[in-house]
Amino acid sequence: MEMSRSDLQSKPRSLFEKVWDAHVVEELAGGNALVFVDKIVAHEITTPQGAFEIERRYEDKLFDPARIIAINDHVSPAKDTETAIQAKVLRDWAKRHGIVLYDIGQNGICHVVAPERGHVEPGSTMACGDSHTCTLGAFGAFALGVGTTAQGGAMLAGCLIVQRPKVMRVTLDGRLQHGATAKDLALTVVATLGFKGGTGYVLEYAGDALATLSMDERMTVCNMAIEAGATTGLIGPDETTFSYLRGRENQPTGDAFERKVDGWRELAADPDAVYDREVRIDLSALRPMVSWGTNPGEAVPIDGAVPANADAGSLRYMDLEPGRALRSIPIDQAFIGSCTNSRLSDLRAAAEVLRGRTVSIPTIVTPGSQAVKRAAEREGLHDVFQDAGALWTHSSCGPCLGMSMGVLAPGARCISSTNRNFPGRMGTGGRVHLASPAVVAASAVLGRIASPDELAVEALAAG
Amino acid sequence: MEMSRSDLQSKPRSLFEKVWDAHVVEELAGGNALVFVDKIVAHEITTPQGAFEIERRYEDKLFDPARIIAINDHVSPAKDTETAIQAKVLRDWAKRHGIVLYDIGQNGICHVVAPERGHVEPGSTMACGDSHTCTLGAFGAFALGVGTTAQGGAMLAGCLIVQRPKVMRVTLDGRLQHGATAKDLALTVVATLGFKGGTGYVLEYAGDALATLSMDERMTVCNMAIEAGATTGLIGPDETTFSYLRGRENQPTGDAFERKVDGWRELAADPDAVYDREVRIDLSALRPMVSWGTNPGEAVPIDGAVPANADAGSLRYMDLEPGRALRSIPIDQAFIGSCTNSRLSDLRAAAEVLRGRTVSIPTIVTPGSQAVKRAAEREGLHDVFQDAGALWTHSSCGPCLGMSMGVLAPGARCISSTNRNFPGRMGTGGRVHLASPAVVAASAVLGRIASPDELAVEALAAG
Amino acid sequence: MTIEGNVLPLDRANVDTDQIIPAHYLTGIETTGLGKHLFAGMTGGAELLAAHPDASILVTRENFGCGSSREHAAWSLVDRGFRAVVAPSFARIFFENAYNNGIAPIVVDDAAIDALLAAPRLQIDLEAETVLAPDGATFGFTLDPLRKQFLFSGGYMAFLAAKRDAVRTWLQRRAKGQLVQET
Amino acid sequence: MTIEGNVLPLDRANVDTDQIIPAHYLTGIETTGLGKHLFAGMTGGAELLAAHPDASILVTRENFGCGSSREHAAWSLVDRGFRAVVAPSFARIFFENAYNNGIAPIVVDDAAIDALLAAPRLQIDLEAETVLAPDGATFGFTLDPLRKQFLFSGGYMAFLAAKRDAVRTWLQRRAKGQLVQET
Repeated sequence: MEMSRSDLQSKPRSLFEKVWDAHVVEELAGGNALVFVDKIVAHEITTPQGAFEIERRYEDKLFDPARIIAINDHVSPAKDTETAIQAKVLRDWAKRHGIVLYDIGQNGICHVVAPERGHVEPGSTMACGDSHTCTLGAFGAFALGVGTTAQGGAMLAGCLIVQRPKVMRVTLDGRLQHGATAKDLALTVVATLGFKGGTGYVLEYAGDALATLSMDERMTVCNMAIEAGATTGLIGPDETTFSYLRGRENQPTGDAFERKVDGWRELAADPDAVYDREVRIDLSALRPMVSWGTNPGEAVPIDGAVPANADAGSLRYMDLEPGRALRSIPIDQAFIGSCTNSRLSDLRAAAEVLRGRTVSIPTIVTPGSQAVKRAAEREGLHDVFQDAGALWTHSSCGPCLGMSMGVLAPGARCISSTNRNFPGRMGTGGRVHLASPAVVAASAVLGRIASPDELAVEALAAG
Repeated sequence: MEMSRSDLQSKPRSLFEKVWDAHVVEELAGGNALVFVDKIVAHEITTPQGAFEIERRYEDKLFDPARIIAINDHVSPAKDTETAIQAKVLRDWAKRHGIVLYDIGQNGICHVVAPERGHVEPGSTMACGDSHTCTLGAFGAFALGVGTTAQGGAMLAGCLIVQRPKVMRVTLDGRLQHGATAKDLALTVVATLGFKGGTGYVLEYAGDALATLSMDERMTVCNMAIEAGATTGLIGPDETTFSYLRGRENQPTGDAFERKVDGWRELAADPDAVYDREVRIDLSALRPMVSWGTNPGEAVPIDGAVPANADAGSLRYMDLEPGRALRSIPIDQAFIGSCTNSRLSDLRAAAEVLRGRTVSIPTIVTPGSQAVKRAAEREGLHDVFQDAGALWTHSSCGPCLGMSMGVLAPGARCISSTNRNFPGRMGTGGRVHLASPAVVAASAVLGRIASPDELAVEALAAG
Repeated sequence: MTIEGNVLPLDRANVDTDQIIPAHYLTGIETTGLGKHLFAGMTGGAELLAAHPDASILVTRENFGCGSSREHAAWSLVDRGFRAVVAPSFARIFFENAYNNGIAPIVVDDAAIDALLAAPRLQIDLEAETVLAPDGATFGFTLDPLRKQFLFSGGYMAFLAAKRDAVRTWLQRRAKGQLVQET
Repeated sequence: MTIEGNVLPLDRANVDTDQIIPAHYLTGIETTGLGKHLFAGMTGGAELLAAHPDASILVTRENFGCGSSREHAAWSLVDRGFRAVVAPSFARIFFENAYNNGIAPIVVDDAAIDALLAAPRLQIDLEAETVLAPDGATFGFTLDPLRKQFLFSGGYMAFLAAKRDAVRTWLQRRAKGQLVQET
């Protein structure tokens, strides 16, 4: 990955602009640009149609198979003939083109697998037919969720057509405390900007607080940029980023890696960069957040209640009324997983809550990838979850989008560490409350929306 | 469980007759009898319809909820709205009636869960809307797979209507050796009797070899009685049985348990009992078996070839020709699981083959229950499987019958530790070769049908 | 009671319940509406049904209905209008399920099947226990003397419901150890 | 080029792609035949479609198509005969997908939507960039000057295919470090 060398530029630039500038192959009409894509992540749901198009009309010629990784992740192993065919199409296509494939036994959610396998680099561009590709912005990459045609175009010609986004600087001050987590920050960003408030913008995160966030936390934050409608999220790389990447597969070792780091160090916004919009968030003021409605912006602190001015349609779907205290809402099922919150630190947070306790409702815990699964098992987290009566199983996108392995029955209410609470998202008629892994775990124990500190209080009272 | 006290009887009786006699409430026309059912196992696929019938027409009154256990096992967690509703119906029904429920996080395949939780007793009768209920005959129980209406009738009135079966004594001599396992015995029984050769009979196993078989092995043998068309399989209880049950939940402890054992010791065929048919099998002559066709009777030793007189329809479906050496058949996917072969000893056998090796095809390993999963993990088997690149996940019936978590793509060929290779069984157009866990594991490594001793040879050659 | 109708000739042995209705169609909670999945797991099944759209009598080979206990196999036949299956032999659970759902499982020998597979239409007299082919050929069979009442009145559950008191009495006697002499 | 047709009035904001087509319908590998699942995740969606069986222009509120990147949302609209969606705003990925599938994403303000939701039929002139209601009211809009060609010729992939050589050249220059001056 070649650097844009900001020191040679005259106009001060945001980090986004630097990455953008370094990848524009050609300016196009209407503020669009032909943007080179360093790496494409291809999964089984949105890839086959584009692959077929190239096979049928463009002699099956890919621009560069080495720039593609393929992952069966949404329903893997297959739940039916259709999903078996999807996986087979991706598998056969990858094999035919010599594309790296992560399949049954070594796969996971693509946004978890891509970074942990060292495929995401600061300053690079990434595309994937999946809206949560913005997760990868945590590495200082311009990572774009796109449709199948756009992904197909990138597979064919190495580029996307992108309308140049505006840039919003989201400055984070203070430190997370009082049980607040990166998920609560992500939900706060969406609640602050509004569900579509980020549309047309890249959210470029800044501020002293960033240095306190781990890569896992940064990925959680960037993951939900799309939930505010943003083009993507972006966080400049730092020592935390470099440490994460050092020693990963698909990265060079020794001096070769450190030379890359030297280049990556230049990937920072210029001090005088001008942004299209500025937002500040004080992390020290955050509390655990829980959604009450049918979009991720409809969320409030867990101590709160359903707002007085809540949308009537959301209330009807969720079977709630204004003023209802969140903690009073009973829950039928709990889920910890998804590209938002299924990395090792998420599982540790949930395990800390569940250790020595027992869930009172069906509870499903899925690691983000096979690698996360194994790391968690090395630490004994699987025993913590299973001692508590939760299901510990393999990685899958399935439950988060109602495709498999935990689909809700109509009317069932689930507290979930995922990213979307749209009507029917986790199953037709199912109701979803978004929260952090720790809050999901506490709620699983008490069978209602609950925060971990309630359990601590109970333990004290009981002891 | 009350004993039939064979010593008071004049006519010598088979074990089956003793259990039968002790449960006949009323003789009915045409050789049928009203047979009392000590315990019903209810799963989410075949129970709701019968439960609804009782709710709608019989005031929701069950004969005795304490004689029912409910298990969500076929597609758990749910793969879609329909299966979520099935699970919810079973869950709500069990809760309403105070029925013991094994659900997400503590469930497993019903025929694995029922015995491991101590619900299966020698000399008892069991019914379940699942054809592999015969598995439980391994405990000396008369365990019957039945339809939904029959299960519903048992839920309503405590009884089944059963046409009194004939009894075939299958005497086992010798000992398993040369890599042959209980699965190979089970396949040999089906191949020997023919796919429908056991119809109308209970297969009552006898012979010195029985004492050498563990409960896991006996369950594997009885599990496939249905594949020969038999009413069920039956093995008299002995010290192995009593040891298995001693200390299980749902069994009494101390003297109370030993008093039950004293009663169970009387559960043996009388020496002069007369059988309707006799078969002998010499275990020492068995070799690992692999099916080549589309019913479990179409199986031959792994060293063999597709028979010259093979059924044309089976060959067409399996895309094979007579004379084709089994070892030359390439495989696309491997599966270890199902009520036939997913208990701890099965997983150990597969792990022994996979330890230090790597699978070359997508390979799925599912424990038979949550308890088996945890036991396997305590032994580190999960690490063995995952080090080898196999998927280690939660228990499910799904892959075995093409309902979830491993459904085959059309034309895909799977080697499987399951019990049925019917057309479409594991997915429309999918092809299934039945084998033991060890053979499945070896085949997963080599990507073709293979026996573990081939790997040993390879290791020797390499070393 | 007579069943008269067109024949669906299914000249195969060992038609298992996975072929009759594959497991992925077993995700419902009701017994109705399954006819559309009948023979969905069978090569050529859809074509066969299309060629005999109004058939109500299935004639087939040995071991029909082997495999899974799924009563859905019977329900899908009922929903499609079938009222009898004629075969040389049945798997036990399907045989019971057929009776319990008003499908007559008619057992005749292989030679009879050879003839009946060629008949476009049959007349089955359940009381006389005869199958009559259009050419006048007649084949006898024997119904289960108990279960045949379920065909006429559909009353497996009702039959058992009427036994509940007797079963409770039996159970009390078992608990008191009073059953030994009678077994 | 003019799109003229009946209106499906969808008076809701934030219609996400899970409502447009739920994820459990994303199990295919082709882009066709998805119209039958359109709005399957939306309360009242089926009724709305039934009430406007021949609609080809969807009029709706802000943030249409938010959520998942699934192009299936566009494919299901296309398959159902829709050729334009009129809204005050679109989520980015749906907006791109619409262009790439010949669905015109027409942006007008909220006041215009109030009027257009009441119109049974509209005429959209893509070249003049105007929406004409039956009562004569006209509303202007601006199409993306690059992407509008994809509406006319359907050529996103063809456009990119034609760029391949230029991209390779660019990539070679990047590899040689020759791009700095131009950015």
